[in-house]
Amino acid sequence: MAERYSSFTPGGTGWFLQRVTAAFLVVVLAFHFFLLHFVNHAYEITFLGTQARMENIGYFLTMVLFLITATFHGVNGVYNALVNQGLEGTQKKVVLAVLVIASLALVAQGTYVALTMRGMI
Amino acid sequence: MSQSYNRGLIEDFGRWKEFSAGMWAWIFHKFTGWILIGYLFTHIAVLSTSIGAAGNEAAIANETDVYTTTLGGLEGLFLIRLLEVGLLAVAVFHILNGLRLLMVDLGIGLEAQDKSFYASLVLTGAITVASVPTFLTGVGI
Amino acid sequence: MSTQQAEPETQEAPEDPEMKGAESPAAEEQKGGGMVDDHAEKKAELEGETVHLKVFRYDPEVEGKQEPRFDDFHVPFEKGMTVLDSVMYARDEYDSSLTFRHSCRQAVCGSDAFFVNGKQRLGCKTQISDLEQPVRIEPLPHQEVVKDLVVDMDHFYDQMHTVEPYFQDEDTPPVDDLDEQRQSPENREKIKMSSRCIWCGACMSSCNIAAGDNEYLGPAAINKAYKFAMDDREGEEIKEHRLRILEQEHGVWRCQTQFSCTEVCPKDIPLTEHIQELKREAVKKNLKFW
Amino acid sequence: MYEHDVIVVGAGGAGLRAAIAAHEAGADVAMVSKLHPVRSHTGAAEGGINAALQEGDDWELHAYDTMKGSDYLGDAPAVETLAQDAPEETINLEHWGMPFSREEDGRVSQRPFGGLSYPRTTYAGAETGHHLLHTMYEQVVKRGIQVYDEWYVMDLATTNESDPNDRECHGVVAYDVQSGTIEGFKADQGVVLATGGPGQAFDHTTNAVSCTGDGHAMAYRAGAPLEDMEFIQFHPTSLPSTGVLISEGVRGEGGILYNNEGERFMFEHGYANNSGELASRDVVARAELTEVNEGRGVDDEYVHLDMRHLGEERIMDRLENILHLAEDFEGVDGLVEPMPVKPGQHYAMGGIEVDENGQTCVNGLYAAGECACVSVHGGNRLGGNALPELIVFGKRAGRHAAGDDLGEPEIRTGYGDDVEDETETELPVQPGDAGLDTSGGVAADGGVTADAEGILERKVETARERVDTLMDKEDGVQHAEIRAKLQKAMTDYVNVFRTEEGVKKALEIIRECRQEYQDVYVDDPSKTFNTDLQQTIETRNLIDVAETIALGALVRNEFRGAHWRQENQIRDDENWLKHTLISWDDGEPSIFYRPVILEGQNKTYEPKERSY
Ligand SMILES: Cc1cc2nc3c(=O)[nH]c(=O)nc-3n(C[C@H](O)[C@H](O)[C@H](O)COP(=O)(O)OP(=O)(O)OC[C@H]3O[C@@H](n4cnc5c(N)ncnc54)[C@H](O)[C@@H]3O)c2cc1C
Ligand code: HEM
Ligand code: SF4
Ligand code: F3S
Ligand code: FES
Repeated sequence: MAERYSSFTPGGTGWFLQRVTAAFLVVVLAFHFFLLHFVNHAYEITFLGTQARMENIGYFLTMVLFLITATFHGVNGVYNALVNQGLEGTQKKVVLAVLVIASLALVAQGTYVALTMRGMI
Repeated sequence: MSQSYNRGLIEDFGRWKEFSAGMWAWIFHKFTGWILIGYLFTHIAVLSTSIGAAGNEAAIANETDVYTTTLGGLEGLFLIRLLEVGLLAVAVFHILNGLRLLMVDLGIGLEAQDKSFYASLVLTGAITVASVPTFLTGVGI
Repeated sequence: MSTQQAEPETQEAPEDPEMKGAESPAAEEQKGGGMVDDHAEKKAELEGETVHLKVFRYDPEVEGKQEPRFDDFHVPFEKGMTVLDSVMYARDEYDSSLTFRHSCRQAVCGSDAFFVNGKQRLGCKTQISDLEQPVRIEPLPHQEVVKDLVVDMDHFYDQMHTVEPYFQDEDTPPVDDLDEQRQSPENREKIKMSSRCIWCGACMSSCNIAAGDNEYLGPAAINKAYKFAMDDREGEEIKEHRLRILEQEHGVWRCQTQFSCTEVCPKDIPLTEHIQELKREAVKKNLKFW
Repeated sequence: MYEHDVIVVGAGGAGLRAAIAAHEAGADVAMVSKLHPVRSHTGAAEGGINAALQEGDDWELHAYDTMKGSDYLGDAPAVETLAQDAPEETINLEHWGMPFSREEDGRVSQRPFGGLSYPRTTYAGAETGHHLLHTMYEQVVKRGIQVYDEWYVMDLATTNESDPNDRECHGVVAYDVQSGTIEGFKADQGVVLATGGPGQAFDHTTNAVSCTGDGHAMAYRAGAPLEDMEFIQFHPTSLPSTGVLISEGVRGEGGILYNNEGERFMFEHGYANNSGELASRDVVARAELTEVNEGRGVDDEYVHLDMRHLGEERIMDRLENILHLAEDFEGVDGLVEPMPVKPGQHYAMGGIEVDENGQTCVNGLYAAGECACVSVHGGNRLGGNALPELIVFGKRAGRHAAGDDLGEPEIRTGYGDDVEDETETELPVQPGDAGLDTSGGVAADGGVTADAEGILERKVETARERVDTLMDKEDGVQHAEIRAKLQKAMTDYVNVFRTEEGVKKALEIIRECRQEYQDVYVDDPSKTFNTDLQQTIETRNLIDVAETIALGALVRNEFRGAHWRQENQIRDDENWLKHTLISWDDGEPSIFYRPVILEGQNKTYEPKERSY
């Protein structure tokens, strides 16, 4: 069992970030739901309305940050869940790579969308 | 070890009846987490219609741009509304249980971990039921 | 005091297809004696009654036992009878090949953790009268079965040994000056619960994560490490060394706070709490370097 | 075949300490134990470890208390060694991280205990033994000492010179419980037996199921005498269905004993008009049994220990763990009903005769812990004196076996010119071997083989044959039946009360057991984890040990310490200031006596009335 000592990959950072992002997400997700389903109803959403909200730089930045944290939180969660189920070796590396690429794509796409909404593109 | 009998995986799932509160909480949390991340991907996909919409000022003004129509169209479907209620339930549970987990991480109220799980369930139910009218207003059949 | 032990289980008689396995000849003889009652009795009425046990049987060598089965035993109830008493009776009176580990009969040796009515419990610490009948007794899940109720504990021991479970202090003063190391009563109180572990393995068996990841240190080993890491008699440096072992990939982070371990621990050790505290300690330690 | 310098049999407190000591002395040590070390019964000890640690206390006081407690049957050199070394060994445990209870200033706590003139019982909560056991096992892990756990030691490999003092022990034969393989373990320097107590010779005991006196029996058959076996301590308050100990604390706090007529019999029937329930252990135990025998027991079996009147608050505050014990092991709620209790076998003062270095008269064969008799406890062990014995004499045995020079021992062992032969007592039956099997302790080769390996191999062969015979046999008696009969006889006749007639009756039943044992068979055909087989072998050992207890009880016609004889209810210093020794002479027990050593380093312990 001694070889374990050499393969240190402290999982603390991921664990910690998962909690920090969760704490952040509670607030933003509640806000998001409240705003888009209770204040403004989802079925009333129009591009104009969206654009108007996005014009506000604070809201825009919050949404982008929301996206980034949610993506990290979600993808990191999925990754951990898989690792917990005993994902090992190359498989693990591949999954990690796929997940990283997917989340990068998601964030890129999301940011791009947000920018268009803001009318900046 | 000479020989031994490995009862294998059936044991784990075959025994779901014997799971305790903490295990159910774990399973639900996982389940809801996966739905949420799945939704996030879909959500961004749907919102991406705004890229097509952008620039077409006239359509936007008339609310006939792709973005508005797509969203409106989707929102017009009863099924989607139902799914939205489901999503809310999922999100609310994930949030509430997430809060429970954060408390556990901080070492607060560990003795009441089963009670707080049941509380999350009940609250999720209550909030979901309460929000049904909001979600179902103006739905086109 | 563990409330979970005292509460009667409210579990239905299991419908597991395996359960209708052959009755052992000895048990049949018993049944011939006219004591067949499959339904759960109220605890007060147990006096003078028989207890219906369904015991997991398996032996890699013996024909007829290679395919696991459940044997039925009907043993006369006596006040104060524990699950261990009941299987000992079944062994001594009906079937001497019924195999299980046991020794102290008083919850200190940790030999007899079984899976009783769907839960990890110490046989000697579980009153029959607190259980629904039939009482289903199986070896601990997630460990390989050696024979009947005996499981292979080697993996459990390995995990315990991985956390360097021994006091380490480089500058232990010479023994002959008869001076003990000082420790505050508060610090001793802090490690008290963690030091009660009897290595029964119930917690490991109950943890889903440990079942899925064989390398996960598991609640018992982490708790063992906690005992040392929180002991002020060991210096800072050693504590850091201990945390390094714990924060490896298969260490504390694996714990998903399922609480099953805490629920089944016969010594009422707050395992989840200890694991969580170590996670926080590990994060704190790492934050220093950021 | 495995080979090591020192083989330690048993991994309880004594075995672990011996192994660590031998390892520190530079030997290649291995432990062979039928249980994983942490499962050993040392873990059950609650009270504490006596050691004169504090200012104002002194080892000489400890030695004096022990001598007095032993009813002057302890050997002074041993008693003084215990008292002198206990402090260092206790502090050593602390340095190994044992979580002792603490005082405000951070020092280890000590509490008062029965028979001690100073509060010197060092403790770790109510689970001192558990911590002692685990702390030492941790040290064994740290040192990487090899442990063969779940290996059952069946026999010793000893040469068979006609005089046991000339014999030599070269190793042990053990079988792997998990796989059924039988192997020899060669010990180049020594074998240390640390197999614990023989409590299972009685049907009601605070001892574990594994306390079957295997070490006693093996050493006995190899020619080392068993000493003072008649001295068995019975604890007055153990739970009837399991034998779990209810601590003296309940009576200390004011708990009351009642018979089935609701009488406070300790007073009402005049057993102890002054101290009542708090009279010494043997007095209370005898009182309880008298009540039961005279038909005033509850369910004809036990008496009631009532603490309800103390009030919930006080009980929760001071006796909470008692509530749990009663609830978990007896299904009784001590707050609403009285707890059933009866006397239970608790500790064996006697054991394998050894000197201060732990060595028996057989060369290279050592014993330590409860299975040994150095003798420090004499006729009666004081609470808290067994654990220090484990660490003090465990260590000495380990070191000596590994070749450390500990000086000439003062205590002599084996048959010699200083012993006195038993003459008078007439025995009802022929004790000893009943043509049982070939497994006497010594190699049956007429003394020709001097080479250790050859002896070991032959012993392995014998063991294999023996197991095969037991397994191949299709029909016969099962060990459980014999064991139950034996235990019942011991509890009926060699219990707290001993009469000549009763003990003789017991010897007759033991003889019957021996005869029945010739017909014993193992039903379980499997080689894997065959506990049926293991228990069958253990039962044989129990028969041998029970017989020595009964023989001792028969010959010692006096009342000393824990041993009470109806025919002569006084301590008879004139005739009985001597140890009873029983040795297995070609399958026939022979009895002889060795005088007690009362001369200490600085003083001679004059026998005085034992009153507290
Ligand atoms: C309930 C209770 C409370 C007690 N409280 C106290 C107290 O407060 N203070 C005190 O000083 N004393 C106390 N005692 C007494 C003390 O605990 C024991 O005398 C002591 O622990 C015995 O230790 P040991 O190492 O000799 O044997 P054990 O701890 O019994 O160990 C025996 C070892 O030998 C092994 N073994 C046995 N047979 C074989 C074989 N054939 N082959 C291989 N291995 C074998 C076993 O596996 C085990 O590892 C108490 C005893 C009891 C029962
Ligand atoms: C868009 C929003 C969210 C997504 C996509 C998401 C997704 C996930 C996923 C996939 C996991 C991994 C589950 C597992 O390991 O089994 C997870 C874990 C977690 N989530 Fe969320 N989540 C979201 C919001 C939240 C919020 C708002 C909280 C609020 C508290 C939260 C708290 C947690 C916690 C604490 C965990 C860790 C559980 C553990 O492994 O111990 N999540 N989340
Ligand atoms: S922590 Fe509890 S359940 Fe786990 S091994 Fe120790 S005593 Fe058993
Ligand atoms: S059951 Fe397992 S997941 Fe954690 S809280 Fe206990 S170790
Ligand atoms: S028999 Fe020792 S813990 Fe149950």
